[in-house]
Amino acid sequence: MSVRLTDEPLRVDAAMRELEGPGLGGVTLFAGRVRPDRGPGGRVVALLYEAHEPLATRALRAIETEARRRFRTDRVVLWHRVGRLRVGEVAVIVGAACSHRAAAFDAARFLIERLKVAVPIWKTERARPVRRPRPRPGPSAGRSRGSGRARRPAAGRSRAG
Amino acid sequence: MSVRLTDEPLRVDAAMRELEGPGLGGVTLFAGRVRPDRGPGGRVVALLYEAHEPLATRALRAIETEARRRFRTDRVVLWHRVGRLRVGEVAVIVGAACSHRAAAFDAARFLIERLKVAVPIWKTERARPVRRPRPRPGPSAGRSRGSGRARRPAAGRSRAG
Amino acid sequence: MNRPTGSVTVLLFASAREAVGRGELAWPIPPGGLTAAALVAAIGAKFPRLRPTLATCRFVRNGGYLDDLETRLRPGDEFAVHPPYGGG
Amino acid sequence: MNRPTGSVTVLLFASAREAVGRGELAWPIPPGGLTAAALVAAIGAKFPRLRPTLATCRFVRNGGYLDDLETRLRPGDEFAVHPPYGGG
Repeated sequence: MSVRLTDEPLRVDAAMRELEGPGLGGVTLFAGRVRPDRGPGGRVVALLYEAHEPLATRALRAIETEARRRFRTDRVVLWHRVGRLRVGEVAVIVGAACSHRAAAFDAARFLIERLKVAVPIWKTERARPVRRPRPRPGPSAGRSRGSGRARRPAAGRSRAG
Repeated sequence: MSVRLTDEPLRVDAAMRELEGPGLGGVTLFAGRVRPDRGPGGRVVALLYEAHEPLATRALRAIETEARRRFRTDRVVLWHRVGRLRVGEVAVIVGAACSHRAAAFDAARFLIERLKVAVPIWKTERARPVRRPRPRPGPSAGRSRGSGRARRPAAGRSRAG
Repeated sequence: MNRPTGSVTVLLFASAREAVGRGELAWPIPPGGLTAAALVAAIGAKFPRLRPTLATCRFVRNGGYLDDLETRLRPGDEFAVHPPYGGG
Repeated sequence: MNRPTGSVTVLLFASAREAVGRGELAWPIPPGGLTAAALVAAIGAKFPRLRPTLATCRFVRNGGYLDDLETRLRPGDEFAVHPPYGGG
Protein backbone atom coordinates (compact mmCIF):
# COMPACT_ATOMS: atom_id res chain seq x y z
CA MET A 1 0.00 0.00 0.00
CA SER A 2 1.45 3.32 -1.00
CA VAL A 3 0.07 5.30 1.94
CA ARG A 4 0.45 3.81 5.37
CA LEU A 5 0.07 4.99 8.96
CA THR A 6 1.05 2.15 11.20
CA ASP A 7 2.39 1.18 14.59
CA GLU A 8 4.47 -1.61 13.02
CA PRO A 9 8.18 -1.15 12.19
CA LEU A 10 8.88 0.28 8.74
CA ARG A 11 11.28 -1.51 6.41
CA VAL A 12 13.03 -0.15 3.33
CA ASP A 13 13.08 -3.54 1.61
CA ALA A 14 9.28 -3.65 1.83
CA ALA A 15 9.19 -0.12 0.39
CA MET A 16 11.41 -1.26 -2.50
CA ARG A 17 8.99 -4.07 -3.30
CA GLU A 18 6.15 -1.56 -3.31
CA LEU A 19 8.08 0.51 -5.82
CA GLU A 20 8.50 -2.18 -8.46
CA GLY A 21 7.03 -1.70 -11.86
CA PRO A 22 7.94 -2.05 -15.51
CA GLY A 23 10.39 0.57 -16.67
CA LEU A 24 10.91 2.15 -13.26
CA GLY A 25 14.70 2.22 -13.31
CA GLY A 26 15.39 4.74 -10.57
CA VAL A 27 14.17 4.46 -7.00
CA THR A 28 14.90 7.08 -4.37
CA LEU A 29 14.02 6.33 -0.77
CA PHE A 30 14.25 8.59 2.23
CA ALA A 31 14.09 7.18 5.74
CA GLY A 32 13.91 9.33 8.85
CA ARG A 33 15.14 7.86 12.10
CA VAL A 34 14.74 9.02 15.67
CA ARG A 35 17.82 11.03 16.64
CA PRO A 36 19.17 11.17 20.19
CA ASP A 37 18.75 14.93 20.45
CA ARG A 38 19.04 16.77 23.69
CA GLY A 39 15.64 18.19 24.58
CA PRO A 40 14.52 20.39 27.47
CA GLY A 41 13.88 17.32 29.58
CA GLY A 42 17.24 15.64 29.01
CA ARG A 43 18.59 13.26 26.41
CA VAL A 44 15.84 11.97 24.14
CA VAL A 45 15.45 8.23 24.42
CA ALA A 46 12.18 7.96 22.55
CA LEU A 47 9.62 9.94 20.63
CA LEU A 48 5.89 9.51 20.82
CA TYR A 49 4.41 9.92 17.34
CA GLU A 50 0.69 10.54 17.03
CA ALA A 51 -1.61 11.37 14.16
CA HIS A 52 -5.07 12.83 13.82
CA GLU A 53 -6.91 10.18 11.91
CA PRO A 54 -8.54 10.13 9.39
CA LEU A 55 -7.21 13.56 8.42
CA ALA A 56 -3.63 12.32 8.35
CA THR A 57 -4.35 9.52 5.88
CA ARG A 58 -6.36 11.90 3.73
CA ALA A 59 -3.42 14.34 3.68
CA LEU A 60 -0.97 11.56 2.77
CA ARG A 61 -3.20 10.53 -0.12
CA ALA A 62 -3.39 14.11 -1.38
CA ILE A 63 0.42 14.30 -1.40
CA GLU A 64 0.60 10.98 -3.24
CA THR A 65 -1.82 12.23 -5.89
CA GLU A 66 0.10 15.43 -6.41
CA ALA A 67 3.44 13.61 -6.62
CA ARG A 68 2.10 11.21 -9.25
CA ARG A 69 0.90 14.12 -11.32
CA ARG A 70 4.01 16.27 -10.99
CA PHE A 71 6.63 13.56 -11.40
CA ARG A 72 4.82 11.21 -13.75
CA THR A 73 5.21 8.13 -11.66
CA ASP A 74 2.57 5.82 -10.34
CA ARG A 75 4.82 4.27 -7.75
CA VAL A 76 5.13 6.25 -4.58
CA VAL A 77 5.33 5.30 -0.91
CA LEU A 78 4.44 7.52 2.01
CA TRP A 79 4.72 5.52 5.19
CA HIS A 80 4.70 6.94 8.69
CA ARG A 81 4.92 5.12 11.94
CA VAL A 82 3.00 6.12 15.05
CA GLY A 83 3.38 5.15 18.68
CA ARG A 84 6.45 5.17 20.85
CA LEU A 85 9.74 4.93 18.92
CA ARG A 86 13.17 4.47 20.41
CA VAL A 87 16.27 6.28 19.20
CA GLY A 88 17.40 4.79 15.88
CA GLU A 89 14.01 3.46 14.84
CA VAL A 90 12.58 4.47 11.48
CA ALA A 91 9.70 6.93 11.82
CA VAL A 92 9.09 7.65 8.16
CA ILE A 93 9.86 6.20 4.73
CA VAL A 94 9.02 8.01 1.55
CA GLY A 95 10.04 6.89 -1.88
CA ALA A 96 9.39 7.21 -5.57
CA ALA A 97 10.19 5.08 -8.59
CA CYS A 98 10.60 6.78 -11.92
CA SER A 99 12.12 5.86 -15.23
CA HIS A 100 15.06 8.17 -14.55
CA ARG A 101 16.90 9.21 -11.45
CA ALA A 102 16.39 12.97 -11.53
CA ALA A 103 12.62 12.59 -11.25
CA ALA A 104 12.99 9.98 -8.51
CA PHE A 105 15.13 12.31 -6.43
CA ASP A 106 12.84 15.28 -6.96
CA ALA A 107 9.74 13.24 -6.16
CA ALA A 108 11.17 11.79 -2.94
CA ARG A 109 12.29 15.21 -1.78
CA PHE A 110 8.85 16.61 -2.56
CA LEU A 111 7.17 13.82 -0.59
CA ILE A 112 9.14 14.35 2.60
CA GLU A 113 8.96 18.15 2.49
CA ARG A 114 5.20 18.08 2.02
CA LEU A 115 4.68 15.39 4.59
CA LYS A 116 6.41 17.48 7.23
CA VAL A 117 4.24 20.54 6.76
CA ALA A 118 0.89 19.19 5.59
CA VAL A 119 0.11 16.03 7.56
CA PRO A 120 -1.30 16.15 11.10
CA ILE A 121 1.40 14.04 12.72
CA TRP A 122 3.30 15.12 15.79
CA LYS A 123 6.20 13.91 17.85
CA THR A 124 6.60 14.51 21.54
CA GLU A 125 9.91 13.92 23.24
CA ARG A 126 10.30 11.28 25.87
CA ALA A 127 13.51 12.02 27.71
CA ARG A 128 13.17 9.03 30.02
CA PRO A 129 11.40 5.78 29.33
CA VAL A 130 7.76 5.96 30.31
CA ARG A 131 6.57 3.09 32.43
CA ARG A 132 6.02 -0.06 30.46
CA PRO A 133 2.50 -1.36 30.14
CA ARG A 134 1.92 -4.36 32.35
CA PRO A 135 2.58 -7.55 30.39
CA ARG A 136 -0.64 -9.17 29.28
CA PRO A 137 -1.22 -12.89 29.29
CA GLY A 138 -0.91 -14.90 26.10
CA PRO A 139 1.50 -14.79 23.17
CA SER A 140 -0.68 -12.46 21.11
CA ALA A 141 -0.33 -9.58 23.56
CA GLY A 142 3.06 -8.43 22.33
CA ARG A 143 1.71 -5.66 20.13
CA SER A 144 -0.47 -2.85 21.23
CA ARG A 145 -2.23 -2.12 17.97
CA GLY A 146 -3.53 1.29 17.31
CA SER A 147 -1.49 3.14 19.89
CA GLY A 148 -0.84 6.63 18.64
CA ARG A 149 -3.27 6.44 15.78
CA ALA A 150 -6.48 6.73 17.66
CA ARG A 151 -8.92 9.39 16.53
CA ARG A 152 -8.79 10.58 20.13
CA PRO A 153 -5.44 11.87 21.31
CA ALA A 154 -3.92 9.84 24.10
CA ALA A 155 -4.93 11.55 27.32
CA GLY A 156 -3.03 11.86 30.54
CA ARG A 157 0.42 10.96 29.23
CA SER A 158 2.78 13.03 31.31
CA ARG A 159 5.95 14.39 29.84
CA ALA A 160 8.94 12.63 31.33
CA GLY A 161 11.83 14.59 32.79
CA MET B 1 31.54 -2.12 3.79
CA SER B 2 30.82 1.27 2.32
CA VAL B 3 32.34 0.55 -1.11
CA ARG B 4 31.43 -2.71 -2.77
CA LEU B 5 31.75 -4.23 -6.22
CA THR B 6 30.08 -7.59 -6.15
CA ASP B 7 28.31 -10.22 -8.17
CA GLU B 8 25.87 -10.85 -5.33
CA PRO B 9 22.40 -9.26 -5.28
CA LEU B 10 22.24 -5.84 -3.65
CA ARG B 11 19.72 -5.18 -0.90
CA VAL B 12 18.50 -1.86 0.43
CA ASP B 13 17.92 -3.23 3.92
CA ALA B 14 21.59 -4.20 4.11
CA ALA B 15 22.47 -0.68 2.93
CA MET B 16 20.28 0.79 5.68
CA ARG B 17 22.17 -1.22 8.29
CA GLU B 18 25.43 0.08 6.89
CA LEU B 19 24.13 3.61 7.31
CA GLU B 20 23.39 3.41 11.01
CA GLY B 21 25.17 5.68 13.39
CA PRO B 22 24.48 7.97 16.31
CA GLY B 23 22.67 11.12 15.33
CA LEU B 24 22.21 10.18 11.69
CA GLY B 25 18.53 10.99 11.40
CA GLY B 26 18.16 11.22 7.64
CA VAL B 27 19.02 8.47 5.19
CA THR B 28 18.63 8.83 1.45
CA LEU B 29 19.09 5.77 -0.74
CA PHE B 30 19.07 5.55 -4.49
CA ALA B 31 18.71 2.20 -6.22
CA GLY B 32 19.08 1.73 -9.95
CA ARG B 33 17.35 -1.21 -11.56
CA VAL B 34 17.70 -2.74 -14.98
CA ARG B 35 15.02 -1.29 -17.22
CA PRO B 36 13.44 -3.23 -20.11
CA ASP B 37 14.55 -0.69 -22.70
CA ARG B 38 14.36 -1.37 -26.37
CA GLY B 39 17.89 -1.57 -27.72
CA PRO B 40 19.19 -2.04 -31.26
CA GLY B 41 19.09 -5.80 -30.79
CA GLY B 42 15.52 -6.03 -29.54
CA ARG B 43 13.92 -5.80 -26.13
CA VAL B 44 16.55 -5.82 -23.39
CA VAL B 45 16.18 -8.84 -21.15
CA ALA B 46 19.47 -8.46 -19.31
CA LEU B 47 22.50 -6.26 -18.96
CA LEU B 48 26.06 -7.43 -18.55
CA TYR B 49 27.84 -5.17 -16.08
CA GLU B 50 31.61 -5.22 -15.98
CA ALA B 51 34.25 -3.21 -14.17
CA HIS B 52 37.94 -2.58 -14.62
CA GLU B 53 39.39 -3.66 -11.32
CA PRO B 54 41.15 -2.39 -9.26
CA LEU B 55 40.58 1.03 -10.84
CA ALA B 56 36.84 0.86 -10.23
CA THR B 57 37.19 0.25 -6.51
CA ARG B 58 39.76 3.01 -6.27
CA ALA B 59 37.38 5.41 -8.03
CA LEU B 60 34.51 4.43 -5.72
CA ARG B 61 36.70 5.10 -2.69
CA ALA B 62 37.69 8.51 -4.04
CA ILE B 63 34.00 9.42 -4.42
CA GLU B 64 33.31 8.19 -0.90
CA THR B 65 36.11 10.36 0.48
CA GLU B 66 34.88 13.43 -1.32
CA ALA B 67 31.28 12.87 -0.23
CA ARG B 68 32.33 12.54 3.40
CA ARG B 69 34.22 15.78 3.18
CA ARG B 70 31.56 17.75 1.32
CA PHE B 71 28.50 16.54 3.17
CA ARG B 72 29.99 15.98 6.62
CA THR B 73 28.85 12.44 7.02
CA ASP B 74 30.89 9.38 7.71
CA ARG B 75 28.21 6.99 6.58
CA VAL B 76 28.04 6.45 2.86
CA VAL B 77 27.40 3.42 0.69
CA LEU B 78 28.50 2.99 -2.90
CA TRP B 79 27.60 -0.50 -4.04
CA HIS B 80 27.63 -1.72 -7.60
CA ARG B 81 26.81 -5.13 -8.91
CA VAL B 82 28.66 -6.77 -11.78
CA GLY B 83 27.82 -9.75 -13.94
CA ARG B 84 24.66 -10.54 -15.82
CA LEU B 85 21.55 -8.83 -14.43
CA ARG B 86 18.00 -9.47 -15.50
CA VAL B 87 15.40 -6.75 -15.97
CA GLY B 88 14.25 -5.49 -12.58
CA GLU B 89 17.38 -6.45 -10.69
CA VAL B 90 19.23 -3.81 -8.70
CA ALA B 91 22.50 -2.77 -10.34
CA VAL B 92 23.52 0.00 -7.98
CA ILE B 93 22.73 1.30 -4.51
CA VAL B 94 24.15 4.53 -3.21
CA GLY B 95 23.18 6.13 0.05
CA ALA B 96 24.14 8.62 2.67
CA ALA B 97 23.17 9.17 6.28
CA CYS B 98 23.33 12.67 7.68
CA SER B 99 21.91 14.43 10.68
CA HIS B 100 19.43 16.26 8.44
CA ARG B 101 17.61 15.38 5.29
CA ALA B 102 18.84 18.10 2.96
CA ALA B 103 22.43 16.91 3.25
CA ALA B 104 21.38 13.28 2.86
CA PHE B 105 19.58 14.07 -0.40
CA ASP B 106 22.43 16.15 -1.74
CA ALA B 107 25.01 13.52 -0.82
CA ALA B 108 23.10 10.65 -2.42
CA ARG B 109 22.59 12.64 -5.60
CA PHE B 110 26.29 13.51 -5.66
CA LEU B 111 27.23 9.84 -5.21
CA ILE B 112 25.19 8.55 -8.12
CA GLU B 113 26.10 11.38 -10.48
CA ARG B 114 29.80 10.91 -9.81
CA LEU B 115 29.60 7.15 -9.98
CA LYS B 116 28.11 7.33 -13.46
CA VAL B 117 30.87 9.48 -14.93
CA ALA B 118 33.97 8.58 -12.93
CA VAL B 119 33.96 4.83 -12.30
CA PRO B 120 35.10 2.35 -14.97
CA ILE B 121 31.93 0.27 -15.02
CA TRP B 122 30.04 -0.54 -18.18
CA LYS B 123 26.82 -2.21 -19.16
CA THR B 124 26.27 -4.06 -22.37
CA GLU B 125 22.80 -4.98 -23.53
CA ARG B 126 21.71 -8.54 -23.84
CA ALA B 127 18.60 -8.57 -25.92
CA ARG B 128 18.18 -12.33 -25.70
CA PRO B 129 19.37 -14.60 -22.96
CA VAL B 130 22.90 -15.86 -23.57
CA ARG B 131 23.36 -19.57 -23.13
CA ARG B 132 23.40 -20.61 -19.52
CA PRO B 133 26.56 -22.07 -18.06
CA ARG B 134 26.32 -25.81 -17.62
CA PRO B 135 25.10 -26.62 -14.10
CA ARG B 136 27.92 -27.76 -11.87
CA PRO B 137 27.60 -30.56 -9.34
CA GLY B 138 27.11 -29.84 -5.68
CA PRO B 139 25.07 -27.30 -3.74
CA SER B 140 27.95 -24.83 -3.49
CA ALA B 141 28.14 -24.27 -7.23
CA GLY B 142 25.17 -21.93 -7.45
CA ARG B 143 27.25 -18.78 -7.52
CA SER B 144 29.85 -17.88 -10.05
CA ARG B 145 31.98 -15.56 -8.00
CA GLY B 146 33.96 -12.90 -9.71
CA SER B 147 32.20 -12.94 -13.05
CA GLY B 148 32.28 -9.46 -14.49
CA ARG B 149 34.80 -8.18 -12.03
CA ALA B 150 37.87 -9.84 -13.43
CA ARG B 151 40.84 -7.65 -14.15
CA ARG B 152 40.68 -9.05 -17.66
CA PRO B 153 37.59 -8.19 -19.65
CA ALA B 154 35.48 -11.19 -20.53
CA ALA B 155 36.57 -12.24 -23.99
CA GLY B 156 34.52 -13.70 -26.76
CA ARG B 157 31.08 -12.83 -25.49
CA SER B 158 29.06 -12.16 -28.58
CA ARG B 159 26.32 -9.62 -28.64
CA ALA B 160 22.97 -11.28 -28.88
CA GLY B 161 20.39 -10.21 -31.42
CA MET C 1 -27.66 30.84 34.93
CA ASN C 2 -29.08 29.04 31.96
CA ARG C 3 -28.34 25.40 31.18
CA PRO C 4 -25.90 24.69 28.36
CA THR C 5 -27.43 23.57 25.10
CA GLY C 6 -25.18 20.59 24.34
CA SER C 7 -21.42 20.42 24.00
CA VAL C 8 -18.54 20.13 21.54
CA THR C 9 -15.70 17.65 21.83
CA VAL C 10 -12.33 19.37 21.91
CA LEU C 11 -9.35 17.23 20.78
CA LEU C 12 -5.92 18.34 21.90
CA PHE C 13 -2.78 16.94 20.27
CA ALA C 14 0.90 16.89 21.18
CA SER C 15 2.01 20.10 22.95
CA ALA C 16 -1.60 21.20 23.34
CA ARG C 17 -2.47 17.95 25.09
CA GLU C 18 0.58 18.16 27.31
CA ALA C 19 -0.28 21.73 28.31
CA VAL C 20 -3.79 20.73 29.34
CA GLY C 21 -2.97 17.31 30.76
CA ARG C 22 -5.53 15.43 28.70
CA GLY C 23 -6.36 14.96 25.06
CA GLU C 24 -10.10 15.44 25.08
CA LEU C 25 -12.52 17.88 26.66
CA ALA C 26 -16.30 18.05 26.51
CA TRP C 27 -16.98 21.77 26.26
CA PRO C 28 -20.52 23.01 26.93
CA ILE C 29 -22.19 25.35 24.48
CA PRO C 30 -23.74 28.28 26.37
CA PRO C 31 -27.31 29.29 25.57
CA GLY C 32 -26.19 32.18 23.38
CA GLY C 33 -24.16 29.80 21.17
CA LEU C 34 -20.41 29.39 20.74
CA THR C 35 -18.14 30.53 17.94
CA ALA C 36 -14.76 28.89 17.29
CA ALA C 37 -13.07 32.12 18.35
CA ALA C 38 -14.98 32.14 21.63
CA LEU C 39 -14.08 28.52 22.29
CA VAL C 40 -10.39 29.17 21.69
CA ALA C 41 -10.48 32.16 24.01
CA ALA C 42 -12.32 30.18 26.68
CA ILE C 43 -9.96 27.21 26.72
CA GLY C 44 -7.00 29.58 26.73
CA ALA C 45 -8.52 31.31 29.76
CA LYS C 46 -9.13 28.06 31.58
CA PHE C 47 -5.68 26.56 30.76
CA PRO C 48 -3.10 29.36 30.85
CA ARG C 49 -0.24 26.99 29.90
CA LEU C 50 -2.07 26.34 26.65
CA ARG C 51 -2.06 29.99 25.56
CA PRO C 52 1.38 30.21 23.92
CA THR C 53 0.64 27.00 22.00
CA LEU C 54 -2.79 28.19 20.85
CA ALA C 55 -1.21 31.13 19.06
CA THR C 56 0.58 28.68 16.73
CA CYS C 57 -2.30 26.23 16.18
CA ARG C 58 -4.68 25.50 13.37
CA PHE C 59 -8.22 24.44 14.15
CA VAL C 60 -10.25 21.68 12.59
CA ARG C 61 -14.00 21.22 12.85
CA ASN C 62 -15.41 17.82 11.96
CA GLY C 63 -12.38 17.00 9.83
CA GLY C 64 -12.19 20.27 7.90
CA TYR C 65 -9.77 23.10 8.51
CA LEU C 66 -11.48 26.18 9.89
CA ASP C 67 -10.56 29.39 8.16
CA ASP C 68 -13.31 31.50 9.65
CA LEU C 69 -13.14 31.48 13.43
CA GLU C 70 -16.50 33.24 13.59
CA THR C 71 -18.04 29.92 12.57
CA ARG C 72 -20.68 28.88 15.10
CA LEU C 73 -20.17 25.47 16.61
CA ARG C 74 -23.01 23.02 17.01
CA PRO C 75 -23.72 20.36 19.60
CA GLY C 76 -21.72 17.21 18.83
CA ASP C 77 -19.10 18.99 16.77
CA GLU C 78 -15.52 17.75 17.01
CA PHE C 79 -13.13 20.67 17.37
CA ALA C 80 -9.45 19.72 17.07
CA VAL C 81 -6.49 21.84 18.11
CA HIS C 82 -3.49 21.21 15.82
CA PRO C 83 -0.10 22.47 16.93
CA PRO C 84 2.45 22.80 14.10
CA TYR C 85 2.99 19.43 12.45
CA GLY C 86 6.09 17.47 13.22
CA GLY C 87 6.05 14.27 11.20
CA GLY C 88 9.18 12.69 9.84
CA MET D 1 61.92 -7.44 -40.61
CA ASN D 2 63.20 -7.20 -37.10
CA ARG D 3 61.77 -9.20 -34.23
CA PRO D 4 59.48 -7.38 -31.81
CA THR D 5 61.02 -6.39 -28.49
CA GLY D 6 58.29 -7.64 -26.16
CA SER D 7 54.61 -6.80 -26.08
CA VAL D 8 51.93 -4.86 -24.22
CA THR D 9 48.66 -6.30 -23.04
CA VAL D 10 45.67 -4.44 -24.46
CA LEU D 11 42.46 -4.69 -22.43
CA LEU D 12 39.22 -3.94 -24.24
CA PHE D 13 36.00 -3.29 -22.32
CA ALA D 14 32.34 -3.21 -23.24
CA SER D 15 31.73 -1.79 -26.73
CA ALA D 16 35.47 -1.93 -27.51
CA ARG D 17 35.55 -5.63 -26.65
CA GLU D 18 32.42 -6.31 -28.66
CA ALA D 19 33.88 -4.51 -31.71
CA VAL D 20 37.06 -6.60 -31.56
CA GLY D 21 35.49 -9.86 -30.51
CA ARG D 22 37.74 -10.40 -27.52
CA GLY D 23 38.77 -8.54 -24.41
CA GLU D 24 42.50 -8.94 -24.46
CA LEU D 25 45.23 -8.66 -27.07
CA ALA D 26 48.97 -9.18 -26.77
CA TRP D 27 50.36 -6.41 -28.95
CA PRO D 28 54.02 -6.62 -30.03
CA ILE D 29 56.28 -3.62 -29.57
CA PRO D 30 58.22 -2.99 -32.79
CA PRO D 31 61.99 -2.43 -32.60
CA GLY D 32 61.61 1.32 -32.86
CA GLY D 33 59.32 1.40 -29.83
CA LEU D 34 55.61 2.12 -29.49
CA THR D 35 53.82 5.20 -28.27
CA ALA D 36 50.25 5.08 -26.97
CA ALA D 37 49.14 7.10 -30.00
CA ALA D 38 50.79 4.62 -32.37
CA LEU D 39 49.16 1.70 -30.57
CA VAL D 40 45.71 3.28 -30.80
CA ALA D 41 46.22 3.96 -34.51
CA ALA D 42 47.43 0.41 -35.10
CA ILE D 43 44.53 -1.35 -33.36
CA GLY D 44 42.11 0.97 -35.15
CA ALA D 45 43.69 -0.02 -38.44
CA LYS D 46 43.51 -3.71 -37.65
CA PHE D 47 39.91 -3.62 -36.31
CA PRO D 48 37.93 -1.11 -38.37
CA ARG D 49 34.75 -1.68 -36.33
CA LEU D 50 36.65 -0.42 -33.31
CA ARG D 51 37.45 2.98 -34.85
CA PRO D 52 34.24 4.89 -33.98
CA THR D 53 34.50 3.62 -30.42
CA LEU D 54 38.16 4.58 -30.08
CA ALA D 55 37.31 8.23 -30.75
CA THR D 56 35.27 8.28 -27.51
CA CYS D 57 37.65 6.29 -25.32
CA ARG D 58 40.03 7.12 -22.51
CA PHE D 59 43.23 5.13 -22.15
CA VAL D 60 44.80 3.70 -19.03
CA ARG D 61 48.35 2.47 -18.65
CA ASN D 62 49.14 0.27 -15.67
CA GLY D 63 46.19 1.64 -13.74
CA GLY D 64 46.77 5.34 -14.42
CA TYR D 65 44.90 7.49 -16.90
CA LEU D 66 47.08 8.54 -19.83
CA ASP D 67 46.89 12.21 -20.65
CA ASP D 68 49.90 12.26 -22.97
CA LEU D 69 49.44 9.82 -25.81
CA GLU D 70 53.07 10.35 -26.84
CA THR D 71 54.01 8.26 -23.81
CA ARG D 72 56.20 5.34 -24.86
CA LEU D 73 54.93 1.94 -23.85
CA ARG D 74 57.21 -0.68 -22.33
CA PRO D 75 57.17 -4.46 -22.51
CA GLY D 76 54.69 -5.87 -20.04
CA ASP D 77 52.60 -2.70 -19.83
CA GLU D 78 48.86 -3.08 -19.46
CA PHE D 79 47.06 -0.70 -21.80
CA ALA D 80 43.32 -0.47 -21.23
CA VAL D 81 40.74 0.98 -23.60
CA HIS D 82 37.86 2.58 -21.67
CA PRO D 83 34.70 3.47 -23.56
CA PRO D 84 32.49 6.04 -21.81
CA TYR D 85 31.44 4.73 -18.42
CA GLY D 86 27.97 3.37 -17.94
CA GLY D 87 27.54 2.32 -14.34
CA GLY D 88 24.28 2.65 -12.50
